[in-house]
Formats: sequence, structure tokens, C-alpha cells
Amino acid sequence: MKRLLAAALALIAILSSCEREERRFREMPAAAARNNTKRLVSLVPGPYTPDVRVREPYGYNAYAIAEGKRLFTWYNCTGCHANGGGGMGPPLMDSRWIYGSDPENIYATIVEGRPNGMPSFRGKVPEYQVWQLVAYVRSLSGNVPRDAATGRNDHMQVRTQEQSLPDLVPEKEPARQP
Amino acid sequence: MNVMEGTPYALPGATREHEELTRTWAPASGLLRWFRQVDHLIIGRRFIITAFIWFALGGLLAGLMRLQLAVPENTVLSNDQYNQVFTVHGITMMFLFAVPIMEAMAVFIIPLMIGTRALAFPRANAYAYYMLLFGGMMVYTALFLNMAPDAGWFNYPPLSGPAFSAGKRVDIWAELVNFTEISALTVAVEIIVTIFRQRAPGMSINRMPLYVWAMLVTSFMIVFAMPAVMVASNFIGLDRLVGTHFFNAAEGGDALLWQHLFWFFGHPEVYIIFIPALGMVSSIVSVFCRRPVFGYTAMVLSLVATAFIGFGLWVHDMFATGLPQSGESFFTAASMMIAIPSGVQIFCWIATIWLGKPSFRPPFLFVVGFIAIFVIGGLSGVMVASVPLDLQLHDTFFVVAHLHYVLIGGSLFPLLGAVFYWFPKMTGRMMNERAGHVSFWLVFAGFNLTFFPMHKLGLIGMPRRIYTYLPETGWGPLNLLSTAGAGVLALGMLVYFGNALVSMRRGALAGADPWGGATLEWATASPPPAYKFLHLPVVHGREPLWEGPENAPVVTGVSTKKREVLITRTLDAEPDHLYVYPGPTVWPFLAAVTTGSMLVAGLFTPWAFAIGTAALLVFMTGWFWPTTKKKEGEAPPNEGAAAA
Amino acid sequence: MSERATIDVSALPDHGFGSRSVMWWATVLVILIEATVFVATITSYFYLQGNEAAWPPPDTPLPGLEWPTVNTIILLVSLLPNQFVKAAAEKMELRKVQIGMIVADLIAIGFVAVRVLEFAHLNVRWDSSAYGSITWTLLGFHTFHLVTDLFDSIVLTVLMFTRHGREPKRFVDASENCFYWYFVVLSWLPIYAVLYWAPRIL
Amino acid sequence: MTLAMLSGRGIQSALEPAGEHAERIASLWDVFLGVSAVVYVLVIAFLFLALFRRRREDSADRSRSAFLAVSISTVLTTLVLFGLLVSSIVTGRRLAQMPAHALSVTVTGRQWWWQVDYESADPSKRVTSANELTIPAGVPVRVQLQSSDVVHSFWVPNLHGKQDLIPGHENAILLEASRPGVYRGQCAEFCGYQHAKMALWVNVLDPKDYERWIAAERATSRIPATPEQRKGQEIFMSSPCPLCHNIQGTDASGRTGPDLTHIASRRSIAAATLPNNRGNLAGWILDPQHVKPGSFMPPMVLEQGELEPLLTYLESLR
Repeated sequence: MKRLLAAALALIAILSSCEREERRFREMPAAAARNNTKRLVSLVPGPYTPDVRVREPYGYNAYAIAEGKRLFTWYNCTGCHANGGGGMGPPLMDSRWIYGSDPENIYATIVEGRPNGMPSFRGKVPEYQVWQLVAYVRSLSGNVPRDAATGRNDHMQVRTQEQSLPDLVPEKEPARQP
Repeated sequence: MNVMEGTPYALPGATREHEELTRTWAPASGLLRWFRQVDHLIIGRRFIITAFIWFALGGLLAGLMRLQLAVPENTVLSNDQYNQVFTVHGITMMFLFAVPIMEAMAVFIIPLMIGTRALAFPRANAYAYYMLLFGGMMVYTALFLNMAPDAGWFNYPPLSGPAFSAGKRVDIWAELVNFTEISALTVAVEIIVTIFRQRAPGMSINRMPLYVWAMLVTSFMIVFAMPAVMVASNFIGLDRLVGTHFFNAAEGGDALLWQHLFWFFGHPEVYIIFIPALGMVSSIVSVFCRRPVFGYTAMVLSLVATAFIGFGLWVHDMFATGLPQSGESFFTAASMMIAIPSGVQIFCWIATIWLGKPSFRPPFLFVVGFIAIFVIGGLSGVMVASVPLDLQLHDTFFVVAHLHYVLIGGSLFPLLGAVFYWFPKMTGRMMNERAGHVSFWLVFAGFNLTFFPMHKLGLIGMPRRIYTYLPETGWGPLNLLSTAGAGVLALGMLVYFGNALVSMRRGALAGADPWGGATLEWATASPPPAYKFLHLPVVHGREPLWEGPENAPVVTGVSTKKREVLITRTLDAEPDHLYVYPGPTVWPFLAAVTTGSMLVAGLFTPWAFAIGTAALLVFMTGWFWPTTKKKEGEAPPNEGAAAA
Repeated sequence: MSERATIDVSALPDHGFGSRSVMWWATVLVILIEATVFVATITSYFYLQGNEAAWPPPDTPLPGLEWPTVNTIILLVSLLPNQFVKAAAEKMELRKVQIGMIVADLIAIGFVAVRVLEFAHLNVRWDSSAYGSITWTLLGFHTFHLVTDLFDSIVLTVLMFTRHGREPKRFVDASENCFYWYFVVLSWLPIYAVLYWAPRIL
Repeated sequence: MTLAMLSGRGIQSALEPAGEHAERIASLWDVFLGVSAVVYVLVIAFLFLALFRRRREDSADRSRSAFLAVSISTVLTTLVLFGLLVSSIVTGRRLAQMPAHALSVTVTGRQWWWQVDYESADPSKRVTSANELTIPAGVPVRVQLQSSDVVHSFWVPNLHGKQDLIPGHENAILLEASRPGVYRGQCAEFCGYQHAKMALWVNVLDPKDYERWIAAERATSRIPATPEQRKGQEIFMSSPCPLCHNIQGTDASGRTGPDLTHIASRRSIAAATLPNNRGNLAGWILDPQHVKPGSFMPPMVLEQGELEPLLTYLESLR
């Protein structure tokens, strides 16, 4: 029994570190796809349900989160959201989410855009990079495991590194319909 | 009858002493004995075997790299795997093999060679061993989990910093440095104290064997060099874990600070690996030419000079970083100057061979191979010491060739010779001579075939640490040759270690002194009993066993009922007092487990260090708490601070 | 052969103070290692300082001077009981050693308490600039080896009150512990100068 | 074998100097190599003599002559090393000389390509390019070296030794090519996943050709001339490409990837990894992670019929 438990724990440790440390350079075509192949119907009755095929592939992958951090600057997300503290756009490091903290919601926000300023990056950012951004954005509010979150960057420091940010419990979202 | 009968320093008919000493110095027994041993012969053997296991794994990784580079655009390894493999190869060979094996040989041999019954601080020695074991296990577990460090053994920031190395890979590097440096520093302290305070009466400092001198010098180098890399690794660890800015140029940090700290350790490191080998060569040359090494004083001064100059040339690895020119000239001069003491030693050995009667047994062959290879490495070292040449050669395969000529030629060859030479002392049996010859020629040919072409590859533009190259570079044929050579080299290593494994069980029985050695380790049985010497020897010269040991006095009056050792004075080795060392205990193992857990948990949270230190202090208290009324602890608590 | 000359060492003592003891040598080597760590860290401090136009960097206040100065005085005072214990230990006077060690431990505990205040008055975070990083690290290193040595001293003090306290070896240990405390105190002086005076003067 | 190995041929060789500095280093190399060869032969000859000399049964003590031999060898070693040191320092001094007037180019190391900026006092005459350094022959060129991410090292063996690009440090190296030609350089400091494929070409032109080239390079990109090219440009602009790449004279103004204004005139793509032709370009756009796994270029998923116009447009950017 004890041995079984130890083996199970070891396996979990192994699997989790594999997941965390993997470098997925060459994504499968589905994930690399341009996300403009499908159109969403703009009017959906009831609460919004985003159309998502892949469900948060990078929530525990350190490399992808770090890539997300790089892209956050490269694609000029910092222009509006600053370094997570918010500016023209809402802050991303607090526990308040206008459109929900689930990976799918953040994905939809990036791909679809949102009223009042958030542009749609549909077709501009490849699918897997959107997911990398999603993972990074979630890390800003302590929503990814700390051992996978990024450390400080190599620039002027504007805030504490993601690794050391406190975990924030997202505000209650409206219960979703099945 | 006892095993010591007939050895030169055993008084005949001392059966009662033999029996009492055997009981007093008995190794741990019982179910947990593996975790409780403290004897330097047992720990030393384990140390040696463990280091060679890491060596074999590091060698396998080297083989993988050679396969990947055999032809252009090869796909044996992906770039991500290659980066991990070359990094782990480097840290294995430098941190887990080279320094530990040199210390491990000393742990086994030095107390015998200076005629004492134990290494100073036997429990700390066990602790050091477990730290090496756990450190290596951590790295290879990480490699199998795809989380091995991948920023090179030199680990330059910013690449190794938090912004460019995601995950916990580089943190493994930083923790490994802590593991191995704690181990190395602990052993260095033990060796220095043993050499200074436990030499047989009469072995004044000018009569110490050259190998003992070499280990003394090396241990002092470790004491001064290793702290720099521990500081560096803690800096990078803090940068990655809690967001400090030591290497972030935007906040006042500096990537070059790393290079200075690292090479202040990294360059002496080469001599830390090389100087023990010089001692081994001196031992072997002297025994197989049947005469003392020519120029004892010159040899000792050369060792000391090498150590001093070794600290003055770290910038030699940074010529391309754009440092001021006057500084560079100084470091060029220092780097070239260090060739002089090395040259003196080579000349003295050749003179010894000239004056003596060489017999071509395998240990001696490895020494001859050492001279032939090491001189090439030394000469290419003079080339990379020149700033203008280094600007072309730096970070190319020329340097790969150079460093392997120096480290394999300068250290591994003497080491293989030394293992062959001391094998009977370790196991009681001889290694097979014929297989020894075969392995020598295979290793010698394979080595040159592997690494000589790399000189040329570097000159025609092949940089180091590349996972592949394009066909049009023209580097293909020489790389293929080099890979073929690696196959021969691997075969030679297989023959050598196969020979060792078989001989361990089936080799011819050796007897106390199979080679007709000159130094005291040959004055006890093979393998030596747990108490090492029935009566401690008294020596009157540098080659005690060649100077009529039967007529030399022996020491009596050391307790046979306590683990008592004779402490002698530092310079003239006159008896000073008697000191009791502790017996088997499990505390070092527990302390090492605690330290190891602390370092591994420290990959994830800085709090691990606070909690770990507290736990460690508790364990250290248990360690140093005196056990019984009669047997006493050996160390006051501040030893604990050292190990912590 | 039975006439072989022998050297009988059974009359030799079973301990030795100062440089005669193996422990003294180990302590010296440990001190050398730790001193090298401090030298490397202090060198890094000045290396980083050389890179910056202003030190501490702009908008960073100077570290508070009061508490470290108080602490330096406490540490210098602690040398008195320390020397008292060392002398008593070498004469193997148990009672004096016991009293002296308790006093020395209390002073050291006071020092650690003030050290907490020192950290609070560094006026910079470790992750705000390289200046903050090196300052925290240097003070952290010293605190680490202060705390471990304090713990060791307390353990040894307790030992002095047990039956083991009468063994000559304990007196050697007590003497070496005092020797090490000298290093803790003396290494603090350059660190104090670097951390609190270098930013003001240089 | 040894002799065969000493003759140099290669794509980027320190033994085939084509510039003043590389020539000086190569001559210094010849000196060191010659001296080393002599020393090695002497040492090994003495070793073999010592090993195999015929030993007569005489008891005469030869340690005096051995002492003499060792002393003489040591003195000789010292003298030879001193000679080498002097020759090295003399060469080093020459290499360090910086002329008062030199063309100025800034090379920035990026993971895993080179940004090349041709400086000019007139801002409108500055030119940004990538992975190819074009310089006139016989003219000293001062290359400023900087890095925007990790440590790289700039190394064109045929022209000069290497110099590191370190974030937060400004380094420079002086190139002076003696004759027109094409030389290859490569990053020489380990810099991550694609350290192996971070190379660049150095085109050395006749000074007159250089003037012509730089003038062409200063121009904005060509305006699409054919419908196919126009369609290609539309595809380019509506794709992710402009987020990272700059094409002078269009809306594409990304700064994180190589400048594509004159991409078609360059010799290679992906930092001297692939020859610049239509097939390679297509492969690179569709599956860059196959060519350079870990590089920051994402794969493009194009619809039917989008690839050809895109390639045509890129190939028109001469």
C-alpha cells in the first residue's frame, strides 16, 4: 500500500514536471491554425459560451507562459494594459474579471475583442500563441501554478515578478448554463 | 594469525592487539549498516565508484553528442535535448566526476600514505559522500524528467536568468553547485587537517610524498575557489526565485559580474582537477622507474606556483568580452607563465625516467600517454592564452579539443593509471595486465582520433555548443572521424572498466606490496584492515619502504580499545597528543537527507531554506551530541555551521 | 626482532588547545571559506557600485544608520564575555565557562533581535534594484552564519550543564567556539562599513 | 593526418584571412604553431630517449647532468614563452588600433538573428537590414556590437576574431576586408535553442559598388507592380506578419523581427540558414519550426491560393 502510494506520488511528480518543462516548438496544425476559419454567431441567447476546441493547453507549461510574457510585449498588449496594472485597458493583476477568468473567456476576449476598446486579434495571432497569452495573463493574477509562472524580466522593474504575486480568488462569476 | 603478519611495521606476535583493534575499528553492522559507515576506506571506495558512475553517464551523454554531430543536419537529438545533454555532460564531468574522484582517491589513499588510522572528521566525510550522491541523483532524475539545466555548464546570464530560461531547469544547476561544493569543501577541509595533523612521526613536511603535497595544494585551492561559484550560483538562484537584479543590466546588475565570479572559480577548477593527477603521476613514475622522482623541491615548488598562478588568470576565459587591453596583457602573461611550472614537472619526470629503469606495466603506460597528450594540451593552452589568437579560437571546437587534451590527457590518463596502480590496495586483487595494455592503446588511439580533428574544426570556423551544422560548412568529414574515434575511445573505456569489474572478483591476489612501492600505503595488507596499521610507522625519509623499514622504530601506546589516532605536529610531525574519533553513526546520512531536501525544495520556494536550516540545526545537534560516557563527539558545533 | 625500537606515546595527553587541536584547524579552514564568501560578495558589491552613476540608485533612500551602529556596539561588547569564556575554558574552569557562555548567548540573542530591525530599515527591497539585491544578500549571509553560530553556542551552553560538560574536549569545543565568534564579530566590521558607510562616503 | 589537417578550406576559416586583422592573427598563429611543433617534437624525442636508451650497468651518478638538463630546458621554456608573449602583445596592440575615420555599422544580436543598422549622420540615410553585413573593401568599418537579449558573439573568421555582444555593454570591432568577396560569420557564444543557426553573411564590395548598394538600400520598398504582387501585399498586411516585421513605405512596422524592406536582395533567410529562393521562403513561412525549432517565427496557416501571391510579393522586394 505504502509502496503504491509512493509510486503514485512519484508518477505525479514526474508527470507534472514533464508538463511544466516541455518545450513545444512545433505545434500540431490544429493549434497552429489561424483562428479566422470559423465565424461565431454574434447573437447568442443566454450567457455567452465561447467556441473553444482546445481547452487551456498551457496552464502548467513554464515555456509557454514565458512565451506568453514575451508576446505580451511584442504584440503590444502593454500599450493598453501596461504591465498588468492597467492603463487605457483594465488591469489584469487583480481579481476582478469583466468577462470571466476562465481560460476560454480570456481566449475569447483576445480573439473576438470586447466592446470599448479591446481589439479582435482574430487572424493576427496564431492560435497557439493566443493560448500562450492566455496562460500568461492568468499568471498575472496568480492563476497558474507558481512553479510554472515566470520570474522577473530583464528590464526596468515596474512590479513584483509573476512568481511572487499573491494568489487572487476571482470574483464570483454568474453560474453558467449547461 | 593476522593479516598484518609480515608487513614491515607490524611487531610480530601482536595477536592480542590485532584482535582488539579489529573489534574497536569494526565497521558498522546490522540492517542499517550502509547508512552508518564512517570508515574512510569504505566511504572512499563508495565515493570512487559513485564518481565513476557519474563519469559513465557523462560519457554516454558525450557519445550522444558525437552521434548527433557525426553528420550535418542530424536528428538524433533535438536542439532542446542537445542543450540539456551538453550542459549535463559538462556539469557531470566538472562537478560530479572530476573534483569528486580526485578527492575520493585522496580520501582512500592519503591516510594510508601518511600512516594514520583514520581520516579526520570521518562523519563529515560520510556526509560529503551522501551530498555528492544526492546531487548526482537530482541531476539525472531531472534529465529523465526533461528538466535538466540547458544553459551550459558555465550558465551565463542573461540566458540562464529568469527572463530567458523558463521553468526550473537552471535552478537545478544552481542547486547542484550547492550540493557538490558543500561536498568538495567538506572533503578539502578533512584532507588538509589530516595531512597537517596526522602524519606518521618523522614524516616532516619536507618528507611528504608528492601525491600528498598535490592533494594539500589542491585542497587549499578548493577552499579559495569554490566559494566564488557558490556565491555566483546563489546570485542566479535568487535572481530566478525572488527577483533580485544581480544580472539585470536595466536595474544596475551586470552579466559580466557572473563571468568574473564564475571564472574566478572555473579556471582554478582546471588546476584543482589537474594537480592531484600530477601527484599520481609522480607516484607512478617513481615506482615504475625504481627511483625517487628527480627534483623533489622543484616539483613541490611547481605545484605551489601552479596553484598561485592558477588564481591569476580567470580573465583568460573572457578575452572576447571587450575588457581593457592592459588588463588583457597581464592575463596573457599569467596564462603563459603557468606553463613554466608544468614544464618543470614534465622535465623532472623525463629526467626520472632517464635516470631510472622504466618497466612498461599499464599504470606507467598511462603516464607515458599522459605526457604525450598533455604536452599538446599545454601547447594549445599557450595558444589560447594569447589574446589575438584567442579571439579566433575562443568558443570554437579548438577550445573543445584543448580542454579535453588538458582534462582527459592531463587528469583522466593519470587517474586511470592510478586506479590500476592502487586497485590491489582497494580490492586485494590485481587488474589484468594484458587487458590493461589493450585498454590503454584503445583509449589512447580513440582519444586522439576523437579530439585531434577538433583543433582543425575550430580553425575552420566550427563554434562550440551547436546542435547541428549545415552541410555546406564542410565540417562533416572531420566530425565523422571524430565520432568514429569516440567509438574507439568508448570501447577502450569498456575494456578498462570491464577489466576492473572482473578483476575485483577474479584477479590474482595481490599481497601487501605487489609493485614494490615506496610509500606507506604499501606497508599494510591489501585491502587494509579497518585499523590500517597494527603499529603506527615512524619514517626517516621520503621513500620509507625503500629505506629499510624493518629497522625503523614503530609507535606503541596508542589505545586499542578506543578509536584513538595520533595527532602530530604540523611541520615536523612530532607526536603531540592522542585524539579519539567517533564510530559508525546514522546522523551524517540524516543530515545529508535534510540538506538535500532543503536544496531540492529550494527550487520552488525560498522558505525551504529557512525551514531547512532550522531542521538541519536540529539534526546537527543530534550529530554532535556526545554519545556515551567513554566515546566522545569529535567536533564542536561550529563544524555544523560549516556543513550547513 | 623483538629488540626493535619503539616510541611509546601512551603518556601523551588526549586533547590540545589552540593550533594543536584538529578542531582549531577545521575552524580556521571554515573561517577561510566563509571569509572568501564574504570577500566575493563584497567585491560584487563594489563591482555593481562601479556600474551605477548614483549609489544607492536615484529615489532610493540611504539605509538607516541607527540600528546597525547599536548592533556594532553590542557585538563589540560581546567580545568581553567571549574572551572571558575562552580564557576560562583553557584553564578548564567549568563554572566560569557556564556563566560566561550564558552572558554571551544573551548578548547574541539581543544582536539577532536588533538585526531584524536592521532589515526593516534598509529602506530598499531586494527586488527593486541591484543595489537592493546585493545589500540584502550581504546582510543575509552574515545573519545566516550569525544565527547558526548562535544556535551552536546555545547547544554547547546546554552541554556544559550536562555530565559531558566536564570532559576536556568540551573545553576545547568552548574555546574553539569563542575563536569562531571572533570571526563573526570581525567579519561584521567590514560588512558594516560596506553596507552603511560606503553608500554615504563613496 | 596531421599535415592534411593543417591545410585550411572551409566556409568560414580563420586560416584563410581576407582582412587585415585576420591576416595578422593568422601570421601569429603560424609563429605559435611552428614553435609548438618544434617544442613538441623535442619533448617527445627526449621522452622516447629516456624510455628506450640502452642502460649500462654503471653506477655513476647522473643526477648532476639531469639537473643541468632540466635547468636548461626550464630556462629555454621561459625564453620561448617570453618571445611568444611579446609577439602576442605586439599583434594585440596592432589589432586594438582604431582609425579616426571609419564607416559605422551597428550590429544587434537577437535570439537568433542579427539586426544590422548602417549609421549615418543624416537620419533619413540610416538603413536597417538583417543577417547580412555589406561593407566596402579596403575601408575600415567600425562595427558597434550590442545585444537586446542574451550574450552573443560576433565572429567572421576570415576577417577578424570574435567580440561578444553583451546586454548593457557597448563593444566594437574593426573590420577591414582586403578584397571583395562573400564571407560567413556565426554566433560564437551559446545563446539558446538556435545558437547553431544564427549566422550571417558578410558581402565585401568594391567601394563603388558599395555606394550603389547603399543608395538602393536607402529607398523604401518597391510598390507592387503586378496584380499578383498587389494581392500578395494584401495577404501580407492582413496576416500576422506586420506585427513583427517592418517593410519601409507600407503599414507593416513591426520591430521585433527582421526588416523585410529589401528581403529579396538578400542572400539567405533565417539568419544564413537557407539560401533565399522561392521554395525555401515558402517552407520557412509555412513551417519555420521545422527549420529552426524554438525560433520566434510562428507558422502561417494560409488559405488555398494565398501562398503564391505572398511569395511573389516578397520576391519583388528587391
